[in-house]
Amino acid sequence: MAEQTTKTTEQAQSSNGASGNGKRLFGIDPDAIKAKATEDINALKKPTRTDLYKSIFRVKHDDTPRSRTLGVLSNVFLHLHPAKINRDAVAYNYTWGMGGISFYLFWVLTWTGVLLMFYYHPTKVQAFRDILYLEHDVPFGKLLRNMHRWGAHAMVLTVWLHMYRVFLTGSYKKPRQFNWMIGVILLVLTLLLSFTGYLLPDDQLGFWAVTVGTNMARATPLLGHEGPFGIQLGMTAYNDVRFALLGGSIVDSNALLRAYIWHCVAIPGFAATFMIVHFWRIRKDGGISGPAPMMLEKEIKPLRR
Amino acid sequence: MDWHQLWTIISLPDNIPIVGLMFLIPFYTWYAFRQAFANDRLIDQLDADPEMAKTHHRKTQPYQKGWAREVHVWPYLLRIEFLSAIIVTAILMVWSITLDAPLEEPANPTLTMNPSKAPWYFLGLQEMLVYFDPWIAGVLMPTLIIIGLIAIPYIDTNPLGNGYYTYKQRRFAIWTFLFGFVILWCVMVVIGTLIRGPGWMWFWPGQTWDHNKLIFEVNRDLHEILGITDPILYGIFGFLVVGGFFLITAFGIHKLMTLTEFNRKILARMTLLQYLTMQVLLITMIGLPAKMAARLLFRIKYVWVTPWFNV
Amino acid sequence: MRFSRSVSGWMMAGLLALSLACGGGDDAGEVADAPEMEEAVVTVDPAKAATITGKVKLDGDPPRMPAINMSAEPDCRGLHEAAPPAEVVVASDGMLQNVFVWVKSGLDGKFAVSDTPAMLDQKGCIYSPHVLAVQTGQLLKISNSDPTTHNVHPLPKTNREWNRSQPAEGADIEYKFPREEIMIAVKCNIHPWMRSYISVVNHPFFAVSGADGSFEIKGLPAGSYTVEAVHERFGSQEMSVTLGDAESKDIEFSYSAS
Amino acid sequence: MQKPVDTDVDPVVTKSLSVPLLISTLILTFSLVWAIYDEVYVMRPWKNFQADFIELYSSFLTRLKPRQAAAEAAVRESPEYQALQQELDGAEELAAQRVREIDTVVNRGVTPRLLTARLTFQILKSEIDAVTYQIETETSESAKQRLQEDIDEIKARVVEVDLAREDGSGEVETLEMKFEALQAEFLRLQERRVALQAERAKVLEPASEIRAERDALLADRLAGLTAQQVDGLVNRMENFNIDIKQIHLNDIDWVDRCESCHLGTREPVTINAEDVGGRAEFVSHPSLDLLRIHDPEQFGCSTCHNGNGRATRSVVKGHGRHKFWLWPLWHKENMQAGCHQCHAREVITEQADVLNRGRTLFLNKGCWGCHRFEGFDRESDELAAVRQQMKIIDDRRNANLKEQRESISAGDVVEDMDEADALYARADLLSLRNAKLDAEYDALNVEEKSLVLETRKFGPNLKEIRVKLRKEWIPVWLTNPHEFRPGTKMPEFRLLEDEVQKISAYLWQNGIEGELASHPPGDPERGKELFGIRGCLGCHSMGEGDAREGGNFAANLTRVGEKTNYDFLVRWINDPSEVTPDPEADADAPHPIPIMPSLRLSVDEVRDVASYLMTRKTDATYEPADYMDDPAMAEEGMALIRHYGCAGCHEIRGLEREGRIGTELTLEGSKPVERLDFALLTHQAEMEGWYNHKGFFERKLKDPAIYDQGKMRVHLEKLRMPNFHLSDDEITALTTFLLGAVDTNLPAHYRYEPEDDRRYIQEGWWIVRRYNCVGCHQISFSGQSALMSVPLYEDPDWQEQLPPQLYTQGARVQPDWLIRFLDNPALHETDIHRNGMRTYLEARMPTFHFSERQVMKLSRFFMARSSQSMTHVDPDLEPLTAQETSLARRLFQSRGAPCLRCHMTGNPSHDRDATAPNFLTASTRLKPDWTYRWMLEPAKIAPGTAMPSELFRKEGDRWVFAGPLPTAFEGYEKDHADLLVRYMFQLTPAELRRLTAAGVQ
Repeated sequence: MAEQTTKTTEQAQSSNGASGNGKRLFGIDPDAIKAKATEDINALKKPTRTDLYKSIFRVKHDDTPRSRTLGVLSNVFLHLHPAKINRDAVAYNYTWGMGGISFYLFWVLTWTGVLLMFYYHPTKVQAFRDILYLEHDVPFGKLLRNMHRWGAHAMVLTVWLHMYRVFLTGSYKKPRQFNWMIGVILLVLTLLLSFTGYLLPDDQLGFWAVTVGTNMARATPLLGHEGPFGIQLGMTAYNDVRFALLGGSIVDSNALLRAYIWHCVAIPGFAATFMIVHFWRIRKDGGISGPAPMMLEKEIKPLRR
Repeated sequence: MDWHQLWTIISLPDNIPIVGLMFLIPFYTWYAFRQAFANDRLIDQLDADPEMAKTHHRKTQPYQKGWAREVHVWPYLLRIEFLSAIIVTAILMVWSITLDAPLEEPANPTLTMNPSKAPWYFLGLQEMLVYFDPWIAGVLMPTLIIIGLIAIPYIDTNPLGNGYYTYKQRRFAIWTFLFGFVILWCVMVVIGTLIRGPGWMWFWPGQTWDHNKLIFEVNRDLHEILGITDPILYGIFGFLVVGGFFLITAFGIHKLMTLTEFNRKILARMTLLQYLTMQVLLITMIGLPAKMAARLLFRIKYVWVTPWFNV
Repeated sequence: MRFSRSVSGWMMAGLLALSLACGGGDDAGEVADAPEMEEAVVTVDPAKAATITGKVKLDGDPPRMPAINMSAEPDCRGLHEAAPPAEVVVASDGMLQNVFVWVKSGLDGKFAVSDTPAMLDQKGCIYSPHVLAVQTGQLLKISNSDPTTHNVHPLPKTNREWNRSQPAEGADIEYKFPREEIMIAVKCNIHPWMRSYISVVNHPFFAVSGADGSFEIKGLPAGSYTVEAVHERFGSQEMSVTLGDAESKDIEFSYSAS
Repeated sequence: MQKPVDTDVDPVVTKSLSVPLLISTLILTFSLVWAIYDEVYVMRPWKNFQADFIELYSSFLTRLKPRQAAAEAAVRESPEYQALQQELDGAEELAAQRVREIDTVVNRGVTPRLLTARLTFQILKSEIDAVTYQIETETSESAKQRLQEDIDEIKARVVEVDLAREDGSGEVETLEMKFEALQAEFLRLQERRVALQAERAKVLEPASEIRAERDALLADRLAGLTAQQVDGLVNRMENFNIDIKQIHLNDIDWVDRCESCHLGTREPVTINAEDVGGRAEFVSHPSLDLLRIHDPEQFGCSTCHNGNGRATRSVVKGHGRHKFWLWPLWHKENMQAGCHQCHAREVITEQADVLNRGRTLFLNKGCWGCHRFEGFDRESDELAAVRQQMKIIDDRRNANLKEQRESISAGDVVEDMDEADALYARADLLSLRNAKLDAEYDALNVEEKSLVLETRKFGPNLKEIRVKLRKEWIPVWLTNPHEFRPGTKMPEFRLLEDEVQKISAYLWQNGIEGELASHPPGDPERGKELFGIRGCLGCHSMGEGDAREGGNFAANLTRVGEKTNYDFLVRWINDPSEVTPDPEADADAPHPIPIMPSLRLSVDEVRDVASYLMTRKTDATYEPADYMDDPAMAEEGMALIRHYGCAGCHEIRGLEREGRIGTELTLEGSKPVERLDFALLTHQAEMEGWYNHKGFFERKLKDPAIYDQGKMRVHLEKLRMPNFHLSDDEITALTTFLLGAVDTNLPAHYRYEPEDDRRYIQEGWWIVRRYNCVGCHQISFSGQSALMSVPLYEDPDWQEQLPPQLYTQGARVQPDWLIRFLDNPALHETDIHRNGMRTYLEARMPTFHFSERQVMKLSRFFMARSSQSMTHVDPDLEPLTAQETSLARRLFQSRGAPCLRCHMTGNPSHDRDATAPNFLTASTRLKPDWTYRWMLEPAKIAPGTAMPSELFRKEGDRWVFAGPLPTAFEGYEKDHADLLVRYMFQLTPAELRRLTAAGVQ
């Protein structure tokens, strides 16, 4: 392609040179340039034809089924969905969209969380001061923190409702039992995420909420120094499971740091992995479970062990 | 009636999710059961007319011969996801602009907040603390809840209702779940937030949260009530009572399981292990309201007292 | 964007309205400018001027004033044949001298300050006059015609206190009292028996009762006033007087010498 | 059943979601716009504040300008200013001519020439330098030689340079010059330029001096700013950018943004509310000199004012007056609470009058009897510490002795000589150490003795009530002290009838038995007069209601006759420190000394006053109280006394060891509000908005039993704090003090704990406040002494009888004289019924039985206040020549000099109505340079003093006596005042006799 074009330009030059109509400036023919310019403008009228566009969007976006399928399957984000879906699953009233909303909230929380991490130091004195700084100094800081907190509360709600929907539609049944278990683990991780987040502003509300929460850990049987058989196993306030959780006998700077790391790195990591498994199993266990055709009592097939 | 007190509790920014819960759970329960009853009606029809059963697409949603069974994800599914994303963001934005996340005084270990409450979603557990020893309410019960939840698919041998709302076909499962989730979990969260005031005392809505409130309640252990004083004796007595409770409840549940023909059929499909796990889970779940009743009605503190733990 | 024309139009209108609402806001009203006004000096034309005359009586026989013991100051003792009596109560045939009478209230506006200086002399270790009255800002000249040094030490409450020594034949001490104050005691620390009273008034309508107990206040504009008589020992009395144009009234104060 | 549906249209595929999408996108955009609006405006109210401020402040400045311009013009017209202006113009024009010459030469001649010369010179020089460098680093000798030749060649090179002519005419001359010549020319030009500039400055110097003087005159004559300065402010307002005004204290990471709204705080012009349209937030700081001491750049605002310096989102957030902020802005009347956190050591802080009043109330109402507060009863703490130290020293001494004995005995036995020497040396070293320890021990011993004298309980000693009080009076007093004596310090305990009886019984039965010397009655008339003039009214008061005269430090004695008996009064007035011996207590146990001093009255004076006081009673009847002898009652009484904490303030037999029953208040301000027990009023407090420290303290002080309201409690479980019947502003003062008692988180270098002389001032104030010196003397500039309000002293004759003012007493008297005087004001062992210095004063300087430490502290206090050093060395004044002595003596005796008329001369008849101390005492008492300043301008040092001013007038640079001078003074050129001071400081009794014998005075 490249040498061909140069030949044409050389011809243009040699022909012009030969004709020597005297208008050449520095060896470039203005008419050629004008031609090229008009060609570019015309190309712009149909952007989707340009190389640039085509390099980005490999799939053409017309209304044909093939393009619609490819649109989903060839997109790294969208290929979470199958190409086609049960016609009735599109309606709101079946799935209530709770799983999707939870996932969306998870992303909102991750983004607002990362932004908050720019301003937050998990040390005893500085934590509270940073929250004050966020509230008063950082532009949109208050909004950011509120979004993060209310998003968290909303996510807990949507996760519960999602479980509720999955149960009521019996979607945990064969073959999706394992996926239900992953869901329960994700539920617990969400609660832990919110629980560790509660402590980070280092104010009285968070401090005492976490203290009450971790006091329960103190009473773990065998591992807690106040739980049954704990003392017998040599558990004291300084080596039991609560101490492991808090990194100290009371909720102070160590607890703050550990909560910070759990909240920002560890649990989101686990949650993300379990989500991946969760989404994978949804697709592999047959996609959205319904609304499936109803089975009658008499059609129950005998169990094969 | 202290309207101001009621308003302060409800309008507290951190209590919005719980007030939301009080509206969302009933709404979605109604929404689900509406579809369940619609499906049940269709099932009855199909049962009644086997011919129709053969040809019917077996869904309440309308379906014609020529319509596609499956529709493209793009645009039909993605547009509604896009719409829900926008709505959720809008709600979040408005909520964040109007209400501020709470920021109380800096943490002061020497000053205990009264009432000092766990985050709102754990208030159910904190409420259980009133009735059980911390190790049961704090560790045993939560673990059993999680294990119970995980175990549901493996012990629910009823193949029906897989992928559609139905009440008739899964009456037992739905009731147990509603009892566990809505009543024991959500209602207890609401109680922990709105009703439990300073000193974790019971304040009816509209009562002023008075730090100096003193209530007289003397809870005595069961064996004290019955006058058994010898530790070994009441150790065994306690074991017997709890054991007895287990047996009676197990018998009760079995009675329920074999109530209708359909239940018996499902029971038959269950292996012994599935049956035993279900029994243990259900018994401990019922153990909570039983203990609450014992405490609230009969002022019984502990039933089974041993030197290492109490139940 | 396949929006129909109407929808986008509506959107633009909405945005416009929004920006108008929050951009406006009127500017705060102009703060009133405090007027600066020079007080006019009140002048009474002599034709319409009213006068108050009167007497100060002393009922009962006046208390006998002890003689001043000037032994400590031979120079002054030399100037008197007999030791002069203290001038606390000076009364003859029922009339009380040295009573300061002035218009206490009822006047308004500022009055011109007379530029004739008031004179207070120290002669024979005695202040003369014993009771003196000046206007605020009027020049007071204190002279020392004794061979010995005196120190003039007025004891005001609202004016500033000062205490200056004045050697024999020393230069006159000049002072202007800025604030109105009644019966300021003036003493000399070197000769403790010396005592005089100066009253400072911010208008010219006052007088001191003479040997015959009489006093006169001239040049008053018409109006109703309260007149007050003050004596260093017998205290003060008040009386209200209403005067028409060019009217003259005679009033009488009486103290009891019990 | 299924809905009938159009067969060919598939709802799932055909339905469009564009409408809900449109609506939700609109809502989302709206919420975005709202978020931005909320962020930019709603959360930044200070933008409107600043916009308003610019407008209001500019209009105020434009109104101010004409006034200031007029004032400035008036000053500029004043004669002195005009004179200076003419003088300035003359000087300037004189200098202008010479300055112009210099400028032309420098600018047009020397500088251009210098520049060009330097340029070429530097090129050559750098060439040479490069070669010299090579030489230095070259190793071979021949190479060095060759390079040296190169340098010579450069130096010899002839360079053509065109330089400007030096005279500034502007022409250019071209010259050929070599390197050396160029260098010389360059240096010469440099020096010339410097010389010319120096000359220019010298010429202008007189003009700039006068200008400076003129501007200084303008500055101090004109009140406020000049018109030009006002213009500067106006245009600053024009291009004022609206942003956060912030003070950031780096070391404590403290941010204060108060000035984002309070913009007028530090403006040079004083702004009042009405100047800026009634907007109180823009006024300037009420006391600017406070800001000079505490510059906000180093101290910030919220360190003293509290509030949340960081918050700018709203006024409520900024002031921190909301639920979860622990440091809300002080209210206006409690603003001085902020001072205490750094000035915690002081009882008097300058410019903090409300706080000082609060502290003084805490000290003088006896709050520290029940509530421990760091620093208020420091004597007992220090006593314990000192004793503890003494014990340690004792142990160390014994250890040393033991070791010493062992080394000596070892030394005797050992054969080797050197070892023996070493051991003996060791023994000596140990005894030396002990000697040092002994010295330390002695010092502590003195300290301990002083402390024992100083340590005392707040209230009167109740061991002596059998001897002192009338039996029936005690229960009446206990029931309600304020009825018997309104304004008394004794608070009203809410005692039941039987409790009063039981307590009185215990006290009565545990009183010490003892008889008093009986005294014949005195003359009450004379007593009444003495009571009025001896200075009792400095602390005590007589009469009730508006007939009340005297101070309110001590009791009002209107009904004292009903309370005590005559013989006790005589003994008490004679010397309050005398006590009835307590048989049980060990003999030498020192007893605490009461605050009341002894006025050293003669015996019959004491009797007169005592009999006068005995006449002060009403005809109130007292029922008999024989239950006070019932031992059973006494038994229960003891428990009650312990319950109500009486032993916290009173010395009670059998309860000496009782501690304090109240909570400690040192850090009461930082106590979490949840720990303040509002009891049943908690909810009401929250609703009415006084659920904070201020609300709690004010109500508690108003009615201490308020938090018992509604409680069902047995009497003995009720709140015990008694009612002090405080007035409202006393309550505000005490609340301010308690609010300020916080555990500050400011670092140490913020706290005002000086270690130099200022510490003595702090310590001194404690003693001055405790013994109420301000009852008779004026010590702080604002404080009026109690005596000055007594009608007697308003009579002109009695002005001189007022005790001396002590503003700058430190500069006036020598420290050791002050110590002697404070120790024994009579300055005499036997003749004590008079003042040591000012015998003519009727009011008597009392003997306070100060401990050694207290006297030292007081003297240091006065010295430090006038920044004088404690060790005073008598300056050796130039001795008087005989001629000078006779001159001074003649001046003293001359008619014109009234000195001996007022000053005491030792002759009793004259001294009786003298009004100033004897000159003889000057040498041992006064400081010469103070005396010199005093003679010239006494009114400046003590306004209102009897000593006249203008006794001397300035002649040239010396002071000359104003009155007629004796003839002998013609030749005398020296300063007369100095002569008199030297004469006074070298006065001998003989000289004084010779002076007074002349019989002139």
